[in-house]
Amino acid sequence: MSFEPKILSFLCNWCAYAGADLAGISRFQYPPNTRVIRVMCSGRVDPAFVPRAFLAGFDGVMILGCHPGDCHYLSGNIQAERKITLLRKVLADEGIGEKRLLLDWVSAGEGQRFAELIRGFTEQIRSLGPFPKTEEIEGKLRAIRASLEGEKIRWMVGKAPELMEKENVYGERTDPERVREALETTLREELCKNRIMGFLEAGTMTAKEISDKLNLSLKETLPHLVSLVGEGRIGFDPSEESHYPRYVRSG
Amino acid sequence: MRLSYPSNVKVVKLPCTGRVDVLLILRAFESGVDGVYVAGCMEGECHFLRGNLRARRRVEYVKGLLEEVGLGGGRVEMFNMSASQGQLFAQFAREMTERIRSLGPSPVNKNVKREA
Amino acid sequence: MIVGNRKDFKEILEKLGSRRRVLVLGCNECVTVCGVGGEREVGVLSAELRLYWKKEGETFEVREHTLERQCDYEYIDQIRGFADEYDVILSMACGAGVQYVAEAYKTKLVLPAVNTTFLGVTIEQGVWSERCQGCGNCILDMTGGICPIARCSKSLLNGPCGGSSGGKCEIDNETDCAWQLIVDRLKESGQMERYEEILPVKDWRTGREGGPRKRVREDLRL
Amino acid sequence: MMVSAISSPPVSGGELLKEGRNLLMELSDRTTNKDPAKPVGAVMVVGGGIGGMQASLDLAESGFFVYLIDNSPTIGGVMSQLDKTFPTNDCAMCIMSPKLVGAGSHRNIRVITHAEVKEITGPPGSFEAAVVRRPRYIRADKCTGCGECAKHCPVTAIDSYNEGMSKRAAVYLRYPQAIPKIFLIDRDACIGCGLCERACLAGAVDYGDREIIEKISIGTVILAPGFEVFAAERRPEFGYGVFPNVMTSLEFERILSATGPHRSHLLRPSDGAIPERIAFIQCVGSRDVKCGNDYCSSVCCMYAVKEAIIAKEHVPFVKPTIFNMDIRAYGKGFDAYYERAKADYDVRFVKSMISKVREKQGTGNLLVTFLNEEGKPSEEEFDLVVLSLGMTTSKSVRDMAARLGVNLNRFGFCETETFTPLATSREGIYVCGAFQSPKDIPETVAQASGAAAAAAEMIASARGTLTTKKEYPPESEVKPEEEARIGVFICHCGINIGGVVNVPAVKEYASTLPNVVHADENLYTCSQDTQEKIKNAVKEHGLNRVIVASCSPRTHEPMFRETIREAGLNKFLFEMANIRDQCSWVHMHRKAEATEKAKLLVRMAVANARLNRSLSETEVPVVRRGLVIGGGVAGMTAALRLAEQGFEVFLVEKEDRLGGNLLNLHYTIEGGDVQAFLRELIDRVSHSSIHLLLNSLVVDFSGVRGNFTTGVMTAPAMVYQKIQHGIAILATGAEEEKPDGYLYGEDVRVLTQLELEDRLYKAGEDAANLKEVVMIQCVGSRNEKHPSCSRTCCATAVKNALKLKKLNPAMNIRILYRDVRTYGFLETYYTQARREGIIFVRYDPEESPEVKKEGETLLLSFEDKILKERMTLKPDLIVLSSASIPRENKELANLLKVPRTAEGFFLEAHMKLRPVDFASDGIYVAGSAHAPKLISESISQAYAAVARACTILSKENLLVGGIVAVVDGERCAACLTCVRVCPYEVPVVNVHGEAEIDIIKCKGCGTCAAECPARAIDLMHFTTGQLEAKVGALVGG
Repeated sequence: MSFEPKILSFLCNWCAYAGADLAGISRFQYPPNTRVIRVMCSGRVDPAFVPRAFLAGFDGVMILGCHPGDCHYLSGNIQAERKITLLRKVLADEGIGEKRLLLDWVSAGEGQRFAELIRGFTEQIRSLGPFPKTEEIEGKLRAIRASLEGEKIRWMVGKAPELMEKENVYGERTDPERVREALETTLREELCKNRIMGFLEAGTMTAKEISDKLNLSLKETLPHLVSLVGEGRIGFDPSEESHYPRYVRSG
Repeated sequence: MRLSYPSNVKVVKLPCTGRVDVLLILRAFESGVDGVYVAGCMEGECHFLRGNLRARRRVEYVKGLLEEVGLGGGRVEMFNMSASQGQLFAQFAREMTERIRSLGPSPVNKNVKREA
Repeated sequence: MIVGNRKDFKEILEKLGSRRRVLVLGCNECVTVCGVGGEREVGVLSAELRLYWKKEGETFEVREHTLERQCDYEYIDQIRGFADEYDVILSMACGAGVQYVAEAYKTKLVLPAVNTTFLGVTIEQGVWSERCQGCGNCILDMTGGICPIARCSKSLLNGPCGGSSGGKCEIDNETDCAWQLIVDRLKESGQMERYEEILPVKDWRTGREGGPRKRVREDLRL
Repeated sequence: MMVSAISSPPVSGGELLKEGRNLLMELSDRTTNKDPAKPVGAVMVVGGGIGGMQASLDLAESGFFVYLIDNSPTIGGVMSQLDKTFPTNDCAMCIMSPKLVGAGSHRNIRVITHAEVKEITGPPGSFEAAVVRRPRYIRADKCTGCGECAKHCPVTAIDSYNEGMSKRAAVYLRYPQAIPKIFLIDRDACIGCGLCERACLAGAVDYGDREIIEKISIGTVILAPGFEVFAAERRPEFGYGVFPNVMTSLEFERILSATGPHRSHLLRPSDGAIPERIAFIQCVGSRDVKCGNDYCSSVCCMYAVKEAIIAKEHVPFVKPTIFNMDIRAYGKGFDAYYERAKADYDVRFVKSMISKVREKQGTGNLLVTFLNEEGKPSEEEFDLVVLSLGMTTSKSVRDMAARLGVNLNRFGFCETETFTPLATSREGIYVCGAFQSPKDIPETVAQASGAAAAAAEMIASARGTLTTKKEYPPESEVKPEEEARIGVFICHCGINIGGVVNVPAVKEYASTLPNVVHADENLYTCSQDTQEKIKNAVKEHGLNRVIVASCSPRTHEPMFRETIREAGLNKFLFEMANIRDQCSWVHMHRKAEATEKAKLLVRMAVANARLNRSLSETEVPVVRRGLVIGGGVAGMTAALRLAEQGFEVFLVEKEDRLGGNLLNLHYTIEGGDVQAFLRELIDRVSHSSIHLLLNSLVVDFSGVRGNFTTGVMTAPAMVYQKIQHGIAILATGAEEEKPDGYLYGEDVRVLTQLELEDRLYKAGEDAANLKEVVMIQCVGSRNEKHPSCSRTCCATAVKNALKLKKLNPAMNIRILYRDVRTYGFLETYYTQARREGIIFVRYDPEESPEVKKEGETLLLSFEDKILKERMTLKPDLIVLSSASIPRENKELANLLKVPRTAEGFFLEAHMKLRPVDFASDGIYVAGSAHAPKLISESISQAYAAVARACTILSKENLLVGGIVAVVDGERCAACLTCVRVCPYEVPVVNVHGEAEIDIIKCKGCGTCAAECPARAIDLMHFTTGQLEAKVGALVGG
């Protein structure tokens, strides 16, 4: 029988969820593929939930919040947009299903729109087929999740908007471009480091093997290895005395 | 200089080999040590003038005692070296370890019963 | 001081026979000074015994103790408390000490570890030489302070015997001829006329030959 | 926006900046010193590298307050980036940590980092310095150096400490053992997100920090800003920055270091593989007229050899090759190190410069083109190329010099005169270290002590006015019968111990030993933060014994004893277990056994520690008078400088007149008139307060530092006199060895360099009509009998050759050499010699030149490497550069009980830590008696000896005792053994008939304790009980 996509959708309590109920009251029909999680605000949706959902077996994730300006908590949806846009960029960079993620706005009165969105997204996922769960992609998802759960990214994402609009702690305006660039560098590094930690889960690897798996040049991989050694998260396998030292997770 | 010598050698630091008491050496053998060697300054260069000469005499005396007792005088020795002769220290350490290895474990050790 | 030599370890072992509970008793007077029976030598002998018996795998007990002196009853009495725990007392004192300990512990076997040799002086650190035989009637005034009885191999009273060569005794070329020393000394101190006087025949009764001696001072007696 | 606080030294509002532990509050009562006549008893040392630290410590110990300024956020300089140091292979950090911690915690040194000297005004002796303190954004008085902020900081920045090979957070500490251990925010990287303020547990972050200008009043200044490594990009033909596997020597040093990017694993940048074939290219940025650095940087040959040896130690299959023109191993023990590199580590040395380096496509390997032995161009493939970069001065240092009115020479180093090597062009400002001229660590340390002496002279009258005494907390009483509560601290020492010994297992084992109530492990136990950790542990766990299992007590025991004393414990309740120099370093390939042995050494230390007793020391008055032995340039300078510092001096000279080796010299290579300088020096000595004893010999010597007694016999009347003095400086000098061979002594036309100089000076004209002169280098040096290089003969040969050329430009002069070692600025004269047509021909020791005589003509034949054939010349003159050997000092060495090297030069306590001290305190060495030296180097070392001597002479009394022999009266049989055995005749039998030992005189050797027949004597801290406990712990368990 044909592929029935499994979709997870986060509905903000005040607008999208109410919209969904309205669709029910008005007996609008939409496919049963979606599973709903009610959240008080779309801003509550932690970007790390998305890779977790994909890992858990969902083929698509929807996040529906209030239209800008309607947010019961004033700026929850704006925050959500900022975080999900960043997440979308990461998924795109890693080439994993950024099309399987939808962020949209549904007001309490738009039962019809809610149903159409569900129907549209389900078809879109059906055409994309099941989420490709290769070992490599799973590794990437886990790395993305670890990075997004990491303190550095969460803090930067939270602070970035404020730094772009207002003065920083020195009372000076920081050039927004520098902030974005700093955020992206840190994100790229965190991702690479977490992927490396993932690789070393299975056993020891040489720098060459690691850079092949990351499909980065050795020159780009080494700084990450240096940082991981510096943070004491990885070390060198003492038993191995070959020309190419093997890295091992430490402790 | 990262020279290497056998790890069987353990060092007890003293201000001068003049401090090495005959009884201290005998106590060491009593507690089951297989060999003892005393390393002092070059003769004539002792920081305390002649501590190492006294030590040389006492080591010879202990050799006689160990012969008397049947442990063999070869188990104790005195070496002289200067501060700049790191290789000599390592060489004596190796030499002494080999000599004691050839003499075998100290018979005292064979059946060390705690004193009744 | 009284000077002695430590007995051979083999000899001590034989004397101990099968006894394995030994009290090694040192003396802190003359034998300490001449390095044969002090606390250090007690330690050395005890260590030798322990090393030997451990080597042989025997069970034993060797206790070290040093008295201030072994020629006074009160000091000897200090080991009364634990002497019985041992089969033998190995005394490292001079002959007098060994005997007095034996006298005090009649039931106990007391063995000497030291051969007492002579009354002497320290020539240099580690070297002692005989000076007096205790003849009981000192004639040093006649010989410029050098005793022919103790230091001449033949104890001649009117030496030299003429056998000396290069000032050394014919019996042992390491030993100075006593009379050579006496003549030199008399010459140096300008008493050569003493040399002319013939020493009378010696009455040996004051010496050991008159039997064991005793001395009494009534005023000091309790 | 700059806030300038004029009150000096400033205490403004919340601005309680306390660099390290010197609270500013104490200084607030000091009034600004405006009266120019009255000298200020403080010195400002600019530059906190090894030189700056040594100068500061010597000054602070001699009664002067020191402001130590460094423009980087921490003191330590380039040496803190080094892994190991030549020629002893000591790890740089282990040598520096005693000085780092010492300078950082010294009461009378105020460390001001991240700061720069803006200007210095006022007269010499009472300067006023304006110091700009750049903002750190972290308050020095609150930051504990815990590193939480760096852990959380989201932004990454390039780590310049690791030469850009690793990343660090925007808020950072330059290196783990940094002093002061205070973080700072790198504003270029920081985006101002505020996370570090949240993360900081101590509330130390202060974004409002601003730049401050502080006015400080001082007496004199010492410039020790060090050097900057030559920028490798300026030699593009080597492909630095283009080919990843071409790196600088400092980067290579970081890669070898345990705190380096790969934690001391030797990996190459392109692919992280371990390089097997490594090429070192020498003289990059040195001896290079093109880029204006035609001087020699003096250290690159030796650090290249060291890096090759250390690389070999890390990775046995590594094959290092060093491409060089000359290997300049001119210092003490350097040649032995160079020979060992060839023999034991098979480092390959190729005598050829490199034209270019290309990368082999796709492999990251490098192709190096050079002229091989046969002189044909050849190409070899290497996995890694290391550029041995020379030394230059940084722009900021050159700007500072301009601001301070200090002249620089044409290479950008500080301008100094031959006979006053420590004085700059501005009076009252002195210089030391690499900024004066490129030099290695031992000479920097020696020159730093020298600069301290020079800087102290002008303000000697203000000694002690600004310094405060060190107060210790009351010593907690530890009764012998009290239960021992032992704390054991085990050190990783980077990978030196941790790489071989399983430190956590040893710590686990230690905690199971009886009486051990606390066991801990540290990366670097000698670092300042760990000192605090130990002190807290003592208080927290109520420790009454402390054991540190790390390196040798010889170097680090004083420092740890000081630490536990600051925690209120008597310093003798301390014991060290040497699990590095006598365990991990010597059992590198048997890690399991090394760990077992380390456990045993700790167990022995614990057994000993249980019986450690508190020992008290008593104060003994210092005789504030110095004795200098030897009246050469070093001896005279030392005597004069001591007198200048206000101390009475006796100068003893064997000959009937002063001068020593200077009597045979006429001019220096720079053209200075030696005889004029000598006459002026002798004149000053004779008219000073110095008691001059000519024709005199030292015949006996006794006593202890601060209180020596020396018997001097003065000929011809054989007058004997006893001199009481506090310190002694040996300056017996060296002389030119009369060579054997090359027909010396058989033909008047064969003479030594000194003889030639004498002849040139006296009868220069007749030398002009010489046509053919040949000089032979290394005659009697660098052979089995005399393995070391005599250092000065290359310079002398070039000097005399240039003089000959001046007399007769048509004369052809050949110099047959093994290595031309004209280090430092001497190189410019070597270049000049070649330019003037003097021919330099290299020879191998195996085929050294031969000199024969046919009839009247001298025949000299030698192998010409380039022409590949045997050349024979008929020289009119043959000049032999013969070895410099120590003047007769065996008897003196025995009298003073000071050691000598195999070649007879005096052996200093430690080449880098204490280069002019002897192992026994209070005795110092200066000049060629230590090793052959140039005149200016002897002068610097003489100043250094004076500075070190002042650390004793400047004190009223010294602490003595502690480890002394004690007699138990009851057991003593008054047998006189101890009286006879004691080498210092200290014991006496007192009126009670018991032996008695005077604790002031007793030297603590313990011979009496080992021989007392009644076992009545024991040596404190090495008691019979302790030693037997230690021996007992040897077996079992």
